[in-house]
Amino acid sequence: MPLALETIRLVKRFGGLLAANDVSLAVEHGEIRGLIGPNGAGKTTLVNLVTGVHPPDMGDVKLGGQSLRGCAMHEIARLGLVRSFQVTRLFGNMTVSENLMTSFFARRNRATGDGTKQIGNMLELTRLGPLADTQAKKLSGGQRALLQMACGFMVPGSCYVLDEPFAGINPVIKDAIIDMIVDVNRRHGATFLVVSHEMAIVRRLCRQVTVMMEGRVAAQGTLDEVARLPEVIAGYLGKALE
Amino acid sequence: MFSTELVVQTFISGTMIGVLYALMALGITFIYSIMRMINWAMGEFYMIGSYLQYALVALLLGPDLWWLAIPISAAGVFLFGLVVQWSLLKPIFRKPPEARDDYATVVTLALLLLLRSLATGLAGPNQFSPGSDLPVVMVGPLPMAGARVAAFVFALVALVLFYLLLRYSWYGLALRATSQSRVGVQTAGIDVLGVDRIAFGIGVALAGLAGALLAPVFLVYPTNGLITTVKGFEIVVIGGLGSIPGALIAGVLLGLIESFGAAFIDSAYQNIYGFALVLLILALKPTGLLGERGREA
Amino acid sequence: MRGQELLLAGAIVAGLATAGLPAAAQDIGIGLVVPLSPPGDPVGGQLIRRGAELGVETVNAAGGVLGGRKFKLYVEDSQGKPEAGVAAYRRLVSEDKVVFVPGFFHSSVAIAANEVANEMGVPTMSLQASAADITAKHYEVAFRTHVVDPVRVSAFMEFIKQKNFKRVSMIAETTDYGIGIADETIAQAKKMGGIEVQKVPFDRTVTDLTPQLLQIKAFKPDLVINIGVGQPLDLIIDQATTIGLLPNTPMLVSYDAPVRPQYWKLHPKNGAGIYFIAYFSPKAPLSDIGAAFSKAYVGKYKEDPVYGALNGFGAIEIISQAINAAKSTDPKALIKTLETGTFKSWPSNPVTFPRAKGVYWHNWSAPVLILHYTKPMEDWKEAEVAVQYAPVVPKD
Amino acid sequence: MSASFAFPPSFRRSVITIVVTAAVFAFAPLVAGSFALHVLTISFYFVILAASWNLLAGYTGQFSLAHHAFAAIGAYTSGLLGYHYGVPAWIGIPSGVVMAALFGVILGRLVLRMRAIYLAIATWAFAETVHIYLTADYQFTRGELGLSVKPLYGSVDPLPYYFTFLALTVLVLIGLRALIDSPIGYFMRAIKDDELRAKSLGIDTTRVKIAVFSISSAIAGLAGAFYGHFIVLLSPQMIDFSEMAKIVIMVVIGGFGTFLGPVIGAAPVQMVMTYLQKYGEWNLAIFALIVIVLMRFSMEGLASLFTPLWRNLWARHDA
Repeated sequence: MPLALETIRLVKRFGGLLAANDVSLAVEHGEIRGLIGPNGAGKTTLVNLVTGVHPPDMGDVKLGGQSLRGCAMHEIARLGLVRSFQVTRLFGNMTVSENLMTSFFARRNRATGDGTKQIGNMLELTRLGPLADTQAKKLSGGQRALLQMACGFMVPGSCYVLDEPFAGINPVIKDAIIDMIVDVNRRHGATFLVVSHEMAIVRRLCRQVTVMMEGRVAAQGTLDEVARLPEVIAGYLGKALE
Repeated sequence: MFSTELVVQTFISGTMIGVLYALMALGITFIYSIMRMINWAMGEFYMIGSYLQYALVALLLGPDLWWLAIPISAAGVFLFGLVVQWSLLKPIFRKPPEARDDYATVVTLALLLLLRSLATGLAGPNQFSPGSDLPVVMVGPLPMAGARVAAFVFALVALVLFYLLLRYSWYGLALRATSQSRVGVQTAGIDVLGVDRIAFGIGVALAGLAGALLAPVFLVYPTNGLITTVKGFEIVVIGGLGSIPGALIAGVLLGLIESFGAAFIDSAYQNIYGFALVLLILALKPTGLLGERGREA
Repeated sequence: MRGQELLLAGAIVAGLATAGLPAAAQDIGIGLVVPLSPPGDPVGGQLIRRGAELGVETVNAAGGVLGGRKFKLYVEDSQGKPEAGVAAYRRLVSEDKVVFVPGFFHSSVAIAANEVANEMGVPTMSLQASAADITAKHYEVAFRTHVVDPVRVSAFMEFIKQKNFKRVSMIAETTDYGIGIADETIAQAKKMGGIEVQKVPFDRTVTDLTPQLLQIKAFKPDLVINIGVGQPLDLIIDQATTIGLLPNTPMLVSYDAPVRPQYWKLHPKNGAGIYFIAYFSPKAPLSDIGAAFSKAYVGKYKEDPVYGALNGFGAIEIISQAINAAKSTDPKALIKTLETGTFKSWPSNPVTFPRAKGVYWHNWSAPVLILHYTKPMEDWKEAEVAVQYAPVVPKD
Repeated sequence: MSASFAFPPSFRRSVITIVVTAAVFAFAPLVAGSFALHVLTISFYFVILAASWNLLAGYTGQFSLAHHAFAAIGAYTSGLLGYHYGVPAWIGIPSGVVMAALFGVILGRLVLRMRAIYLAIATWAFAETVHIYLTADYQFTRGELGLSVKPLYGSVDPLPYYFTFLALTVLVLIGLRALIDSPIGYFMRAIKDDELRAKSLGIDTTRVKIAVFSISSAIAGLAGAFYGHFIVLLSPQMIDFSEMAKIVIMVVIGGFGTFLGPVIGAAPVQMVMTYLQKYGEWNLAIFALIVIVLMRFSMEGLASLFTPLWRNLWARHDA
C-alpha cells in the first residue's frame, strides 16, 4: 500500500533564502504526524509546497502514491488533500453556514450526501449553531479557527495538513478541535500532518513527529525520542519543553 | 513613404509627446501608491490647470509671464486638490475597507462628470488658447512649437525633481513609507491622513501642471483632460504602478508606438496602438514593465 | 365646519386656476433637440439654441401666429447620442405636445429621431447635420436646411478648378462628417480627373496630430483640406503652422468655424491666409428679417451671429410662416404646406422644400461660399469671397 | 450540477417577488404615455446591464469597466449581420449573445490574474479599443454616422418593446438569482472574499472567474442586441465612458454586491437623468452632485433600506 503523503527531496528557494532544503517526508495511512521546529524552520513553506501554493524548485509530492507535480491548488484539494491556514482564513462577508456550504460545494462528489444535513452536524459539533447566520468576520478568533476546521471536515478528505491549528485559542476550543481531528481520523481513516508548537497536544495526538530546522528535516521519531537528540534540544526543544 | 527624414521626425515627435504624457501618469501612479485608490477625475484637474493658465495669461499676467503662470496654476490645482481630499476623500477611511474602492471610484467618477459639466456651464464650450510668443524651434529636422519644447523641458525637470524629492527628502521617506504600509507609519507617529491630503494635492497638481504646460499646445476646453488621462492610465499599466522610471520609459514607448503607427500603418487607428500595447503588456506581464511585484490575494 | 368651507373654497380656486390654464395651453410648443453636453458638441448646440430662442422672441413680439398664439420653446439635450435624441423627440411630441422639432447637429441623432418621427408624424428639421441618409430616405417628416455633402464638395471642386490645384491632401476626422466629405471629394475628384488626392484620417480624440501632418507635408500637396470639427480643426491649423506646412501651402477649412469670434483669439497670427466654407457673407445680402435678427443678436451677445444661430432662427421663422399659411398646427397640414409653400428665412433667396430626387428631398440650403482671410485679424464680413456656389438641385 | 443540489427557500421567495413586481409593471401601459414607456424600457435595459455587471463586480470582485462594450458588441453583431447580410433579428440576437460571450471568455482569460486596479484599467482599455474600432472602421460599421438597425416589430412604438424588455428583465433576474443561489454563486462570493482560501478548498477559481465573465458579458450582449432593435440606430457613443459610469453609479446607489441593488438603483438613476436632460449642460452637474451627496452621507445603497422590510415580509409569511 502506498504512503498517504510523501515528499521527495523538495527544494524551494526564495531569493537568497533556502526555505526548503532537500525535504523528504513519509506519512503512513491513518497516521497523525506532528511537524515541529523553531520559527523560520520552513514548516509553513513545506505546507505551501505540499498544497500547491508554491511549486517546488525541485522534488515531488505524492498523495496516495500519485504525483502532484503540475497540479493546481484546487486540483490538489479535490484529490482529498485539505489544509488549514495558520492565520485563519474564512470568507468574512459570508455567514457561518454559507462558509460551510461553500466548502461542501467545493469538494463534493457523488459519494457526499446532503450538504444541509452535514452543515447541521458541523454546527452541532462546533456549537456554532446560534451563530449560523452571522458573518464570519464578526466571530471571535477561536470561533473562526473552529469554523475553518469544520469547513475542512464538511467533505471528508484523505489527508489533512493543518498549519498551527491551536495557536492563540482558548482551551475549550482547543479540545473541540482535537476531538474533531481524532473523530475524523478514527471514522474515515484520514491522515493528518499537524504543525504545532503545543507539545502537550502533539504528545496527545501524534505517535510520530518530524522536526524541521533551517529548511531541512532534522529528526524523526516519537516526541520523546527526538526530544533526547542533542541538536534538537540545542536548536529548539530545550526552550519549547520547559 | 519611408523617407529617413519622416522617420526621424516621427521619432522626435513621439518621444516628446511621450514625456508629456508621462507627467500625467506620474500623478495617477503617485496617488495610487499612497492612497490605494484610482482618481478617475484626474483629467479634470488637468483641465482646471489649463483654464487657470489661460485665465492668468489672458487676464492677469500677460503672455510674457507665461512661465510664472505655470507654477501658480499648478499651486491652484494643488489647493483645490486639498479641498477635494478633505471634503470628499477623507471620509473614505471611515468606510469599511471592502467598500473603499467602490466609494473612491464612484465619487471620483461623479467628480469627473461634475467638473466637466461645470466647466461647460461656466466657461462655455468654446476652446481658448493662452497663446504663446515662443518661436518655433528646430529639434533636429523637426520644427517644434516653442511652447511644446518648453513643456517638454518643464516636464522632464518636474519628473527629475519629483524623483529626487521622493528618494532623498524626509517627506519623500514618509510618503514612501506610507505607500509600503499605512498601518506601519501610523505606529511610527506619522499622520497618515495628513500624508494623504498632501499626496492627493501633489498628485493632482502634477496633472494641473501638465494642463498648464500644454494649454497653448493642445488648447483649453472642458474635455481637454480626457486624452491625457487616457494616455496616463495606459502608461501606468505599461510602466507599472508606482514606478517613476517606469512611467518615463512607458511614456516614451507609447509616444513612439502611436506616432509610428499613425505615420506608417493607419492614422485612423492612432489610439488603438496604445491600447493594443496595454493589452499585450497585461497579457505578458500583468504588473507592467517596472511595476511593484504582483501580490496575489 | 370651517375646515370644510376652506376646503371648498380651495377647490373652487383650484378649479378656476385650472380653467384659466387653457389660455396658456394655447401656446404652440416648438421642440429643439441640440447637443448641449459632451460627448456631443455643445458649441454647435448652444449657437443653434441662441438663434432659436431669439427667433421665438421675435415671433412672439410680433404677436405670435394664427392671430395671437405664442410660441413656447422646449429645449432638449441630445448629448450627441442617438438614444438621447430619440428620447428627446418622444418626450417633446408626447409630453410637451410640440408641433415641430428642429435642431439636430449630429447626423446620427437626426437619423435615429427621424425613424421615430416617421411614426409619430411631427416634422423635424435638421439645421446642421449633413449626412445623406437624413433626407435620402424620403420620409415625409424629414426636412433640412443644411448643405449636403455633394454640394459642399462641388464647391471644393469649383475652387480647385479655379486655382488649378493638382495635388490635394485631406486630413479628415473619422466621423460621419469627416469621412462623408472625404469620400465624396475622392469621388468627385476622380470624375473631374487630373487630381491626385491623399486622405489622412484621424480619430477626433487625438490631440497630437503631428504624425498625420508630417505625412501630408511629405506628400507635398498644393492644397490641404482641413476636415476637422471643433478642437481638431484648431489643432490642425496650429500644428500645421509649426511644422511649416502653413502658410506655404493653402488650407481650406471645411465649414464656417473661422467666422466664430474665437477664431482670431486662437490664431491671431497663423489664422491669416485660410480659406473656408461659409454659408453666408454680409456681402451676400440678408433678408429683412435676417438683418433684424442679426441686429438683435449683436445686441444680446455682443458678437455677430454665425450660421448655426442664423439657421436656428430661420427654422422658427419658417415654421411660423408655415403655420400661418396652413392656418393649423396639424402636422400633416404643416408638412403639406412646407412642401408646397415658399418661405422667407435669413438669406435673401426664397426657401422651398420640394419633394426632390435623392438627397435633395425636402432640402434647402443657402448658397455655399468659400471665403478667404487675406490678413490677420480680418473681420469675416470683410473676407474675400473666393467662390460662390449655388447648389443645383436636380429636377425630377 | 449534480442532482443533490436544491435551491434554498429564499430562491422561491425571490422568484415570486420578481414575478409579482413584473405583473404590476405589466399594467403600466394603462397609465403611461409613449414617452414614459420609452423611459421605462430603457430603464429595464439598464437594470439588465447593472444586474449583470453586479454579478461580475459586486459578487465576484472583478471590477470590469467594459460592460457597456459588451452590450455594444451584442448590439453591433446583430446590427451588422442585418445591415450587411440581411440576417433576421431572431438569428442576429443570439449571434450577438454568442459574440459577447466569446469576447467575454477572451477578455476574462486575459485579466484573470490581475489585481483589481489593473483589471479595471485593462477592461477599460478594451472598451476604448472597441469604441475606436467602431468609429474608425466606418466602411463596415458606419462609424459615427450610426448603423441603422431594423426595428424588432416593424414599428418603433414603445409598447411591444416595453413588454419585451420587461420579460427579458424577469428572465435575466431569475437566471441571475438561480446562479447566485447555486454552488457557482457561493464560489463567486468566496473568490471575492479570499481567492487563495477558495483555491485551497478545491474551487477552480480560474474556471469560475472566466465563466462569470462570459455569462455576464453574454447577458450584456443580450440586452444590447435587443436594445439595438429598439433604438434602431447604433452609434459608437454606446461605448462612451459616461455609459459605464452610469452603470457603476446605478449599482452603487442601489447597493453594491446585493441582488436587489442594481434592480432598484438602475431605474431611478435612468429616470432622473432623463428628467434632467432638459437642463442641458447643467444636467450632468446636477446629477453628479446628487451622487456625491448620496455617497458622502450614506454608502450602503438603497438596498439596505429594503432589507429589513424584506425580512419582515417573509418572517410574517413563515410564521
